[in-house]
Amino acid sequence: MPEWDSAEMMNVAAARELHDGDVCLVGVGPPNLAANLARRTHAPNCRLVYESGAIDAKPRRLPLSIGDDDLAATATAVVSVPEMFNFWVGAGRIDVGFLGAAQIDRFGNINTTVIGAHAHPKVRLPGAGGAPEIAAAARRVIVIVKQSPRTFVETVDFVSSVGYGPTGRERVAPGAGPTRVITDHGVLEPDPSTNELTLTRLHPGVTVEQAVATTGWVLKVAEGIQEVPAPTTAELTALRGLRNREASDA
Amino acid sequence: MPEWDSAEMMNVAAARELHDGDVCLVGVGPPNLAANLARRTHAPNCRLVYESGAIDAKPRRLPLSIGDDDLAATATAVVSVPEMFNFWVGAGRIDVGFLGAAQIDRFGNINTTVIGAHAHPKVRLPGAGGAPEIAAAARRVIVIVKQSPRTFVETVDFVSSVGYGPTGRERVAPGAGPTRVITDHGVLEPDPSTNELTLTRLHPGVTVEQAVATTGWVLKVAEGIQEVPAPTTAELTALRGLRNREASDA
Amino acid sequence: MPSPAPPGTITALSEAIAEHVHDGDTVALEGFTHLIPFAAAHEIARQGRRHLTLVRMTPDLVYDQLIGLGVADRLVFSYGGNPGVGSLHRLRDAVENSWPHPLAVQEHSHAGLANAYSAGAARLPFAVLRGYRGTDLERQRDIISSVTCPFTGEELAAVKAVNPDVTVIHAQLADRDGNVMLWGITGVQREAVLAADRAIVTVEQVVDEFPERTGAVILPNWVLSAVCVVPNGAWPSYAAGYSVRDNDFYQRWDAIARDRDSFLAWAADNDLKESADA
Amino acid sequence: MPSPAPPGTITALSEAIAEHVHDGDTVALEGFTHLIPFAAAHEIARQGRRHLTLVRMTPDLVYDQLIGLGVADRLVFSYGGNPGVGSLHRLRDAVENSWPHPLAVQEHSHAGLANAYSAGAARLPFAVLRGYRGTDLERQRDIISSVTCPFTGEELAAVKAVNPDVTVIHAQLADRDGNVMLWGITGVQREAVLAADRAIVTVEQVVDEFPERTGAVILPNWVLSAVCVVPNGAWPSYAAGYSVRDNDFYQRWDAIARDRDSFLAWAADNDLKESADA
Repeated sequence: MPEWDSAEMMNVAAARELHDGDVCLVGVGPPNLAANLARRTHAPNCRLVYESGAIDAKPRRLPLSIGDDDLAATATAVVSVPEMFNFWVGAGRIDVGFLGAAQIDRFGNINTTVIGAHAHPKVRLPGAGGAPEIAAAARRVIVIVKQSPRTFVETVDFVSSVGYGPTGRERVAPGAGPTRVITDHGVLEPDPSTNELTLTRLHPGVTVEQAVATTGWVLKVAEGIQEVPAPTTAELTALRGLRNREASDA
Repeated sequence: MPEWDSAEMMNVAAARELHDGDVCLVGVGPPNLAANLARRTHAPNCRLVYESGAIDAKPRRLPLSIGDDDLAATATAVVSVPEMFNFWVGAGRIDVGFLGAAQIDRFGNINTTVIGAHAHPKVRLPGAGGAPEIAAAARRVIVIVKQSPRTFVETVDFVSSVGYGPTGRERVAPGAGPTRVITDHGVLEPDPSTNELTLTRLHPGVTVEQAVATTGWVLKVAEGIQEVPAPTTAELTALRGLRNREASDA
Repeated sequence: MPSPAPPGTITALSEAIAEHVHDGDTVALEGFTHLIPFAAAHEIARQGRRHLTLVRMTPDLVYDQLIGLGVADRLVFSYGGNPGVGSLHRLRDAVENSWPHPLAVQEHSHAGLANAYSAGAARLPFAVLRGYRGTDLERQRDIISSVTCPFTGEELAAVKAVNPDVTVIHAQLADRDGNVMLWGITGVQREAVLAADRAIVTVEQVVDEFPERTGAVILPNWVLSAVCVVPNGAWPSYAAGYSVRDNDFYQRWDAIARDRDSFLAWAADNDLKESADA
Repeated sequence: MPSPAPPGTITALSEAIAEHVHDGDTVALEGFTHLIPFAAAHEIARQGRRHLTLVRMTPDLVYDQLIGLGVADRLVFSYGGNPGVGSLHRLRDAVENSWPHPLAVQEHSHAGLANAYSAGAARLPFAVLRGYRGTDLERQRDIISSVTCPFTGEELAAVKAVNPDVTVIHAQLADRDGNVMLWGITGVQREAVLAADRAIVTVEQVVDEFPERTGAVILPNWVLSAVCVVPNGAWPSYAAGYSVRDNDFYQRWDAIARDRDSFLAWAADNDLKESADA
């Protein structure tokens, strides 16, 4: 069974960032997969919070949207969206926010709004959603995003959610910011002194050169770079089970 | 049966100010009695809203407090207190606010806070409660208060709720202000040009002189002053029924 | 303030839309994944409404359809994707290529738009939140600004209130007096209804008495302009207790909407063509 | 942020108060007529806490008792009467005559204090409301001020957030994980709990599963510091579904509290004397 692809490795690595007992705000897409995987493997007591209002949701299968009935039906409490953002997200009750990105720069600033100019975009992306306030207020932010020069860019076309600001020194938000960026190649972490995203770990079989080549800025590489442990059989089983249930449900 | 006292006349006159279909914010004490009396007589479809959060309460007996279970149990909806004040009172959804007063001045400004100085009061009264925002936002405010020189004063010791301001010209709130003051002697209404409270109606058997003598300022009396119709048998029956149920419940 | 329907008046959807939704109105059709008022949206399109400003946190398929049909001149929103699937192609085509005509955009974060509705519901001109800081969304100074706390000196985001002319929602139940009850994920519906001048609710069913439901929102009849019985009026979204989300359709929509011709064919098949001719 | 109890930990009231309520704390015991946490208040007095700042919209008998027992140095409130009966005599004696010692007062309107809790629950430094305008309450500039809308120029009231060290409430139910459920008139309890650093809840009963209750508030165990089973812990207030308000006692309290000696006799009878010796 331990044959896996880079997307699976990415999802497994992202899931591992969630600790048991963490309160996790789960966004749509890969974050949804990673958080539910963590809950089915090493972090059974992590608490999933969905911006739709579901607190402590315990979905029986992977939800396709963040407003599926299973989330409300299994939650400890369901609150209104204004309450979710004011009393739960904004108040700083979220330990981990998982976010995606269409573009990300070296200081962890995220674009999910437009490619091109906002007034006349080349590509109109979905927009900010819940991310700006999650990025600001969650104690730790984990970004999950595949590496490519179009995605890992020198400057994002639009700042939808702030990481560490344009030069890495402008963050004023209460949370710690994007403490990890999990890609299909490895893991990036902000440099403790400059906040520049630095390659600290590689997935098995990936080279530094590949990571550098898929980054649109001159990627900093940590000394003594480490290898991420390969997905375990348990992780892969859980991940594929989630995915299959998603497919059968969809 | 049509033998009645001045307090009964006051409550009946206050109840009559409520029209069928009005949304009425009911405060503790005489307003509670008047609103429930209106609902049992000429205004069966008036909607009682209590600041405790009960919307469209249909109390089966006179509630002793504004948070009795009967209010929640019979309400169309029960909302939180912040929601009540923000989305219902503050938003201007209340047609009629009934208020009481420990002191009231000629421009309808109300004191329910202290007699004497706020820092070292001679008498510490309950305080403002929901009244300041009800006084500001309700489309019409009906004040129910017995007349006496100690209550109808030249200047209130503390402005808990604004009527028309210190000189009658300072009201900036969205509602119309205290359009009626119902006393045990009659009815006062703001003069259309100066907003000074003016005696416009007398209860049966009360003289202008009595009303003037129990007012701490030089009371203006309207020309062609009218008499308030005496309580009907139906009104008295309903009023006393409410009172008896209050006693038997208490 | 809402113009109240006589309590107990339950009307036909076509009448409610005809009476309360006008060309040029600012219209919010709300529902966060759950209880999205698709049937009412289609009725708005069938009646040929034009020049609407559409407000919605998550435009979803419902606004992809209305935008493709040419109903909207402007969109106020916070997340415009097909959740779990991908893009809203009609929304993209309108913004990127002005098809069928240009679409102006005002955009928020979820926190910002949720608070904008809340301020609207309280008839306050703005709301304060800890948000937007450092994002390019802040450049929309006409809707996003800042205020300083008079006690601490801290600078916070301010978002302009949203007060739709009409809010439309779907709910599970009405009682015979026209009071409305919804439960499950109730999103921002309460705030959107209370922020509006008029409110229309489609419901699955009319009952004599409401059941007990934890997390339910109840809206008294006197803040509603019209209540219409439209079973399955949220399809392909869902109504908890009545239907499940048609995830298949959400995925199929991607192919339908990706192409103008297949979209127009879908519209014709659904008696929605007229509006698209605009 | 609340220091969470290990989920499922249900503790004795005496332990919860000993651990989480300290001399000098700002303590909110909330409950709007309904679900007032009298038993917890008495435990605070029995343990001899001193110099508390007590916060509560409606001080009611529960604070009349604590104030008379000398527990509080300061009161933050919006309506201090015995509803339907009259004065709170111990509150009056403390303010008017400094008995048993002086009591400083900060006062709000209901709208103001409710919004102050809401701001606290959102960890915002202040809230905006349309209120207070023209009243003498505005003279308390350290807690009531104004802000200008950056979009319209309108001046609005600003109220400083309230963030208690500890909030104590009474609820109907806890489940075996220590999640809490309350319903009926739920007042400002959700906001008061979420605004606090620590939260203690007394409950009528522990159940395996929560029933459906429209209008219920559910608080997850991870925002609570302690959950204690105290049947009838709201007496003479009430818990909907479990008890009715003891209106007799509310009326009798007027006579008990009117006089210092009868009050002290009542305290002694209820094992509350110690604190009064302060």
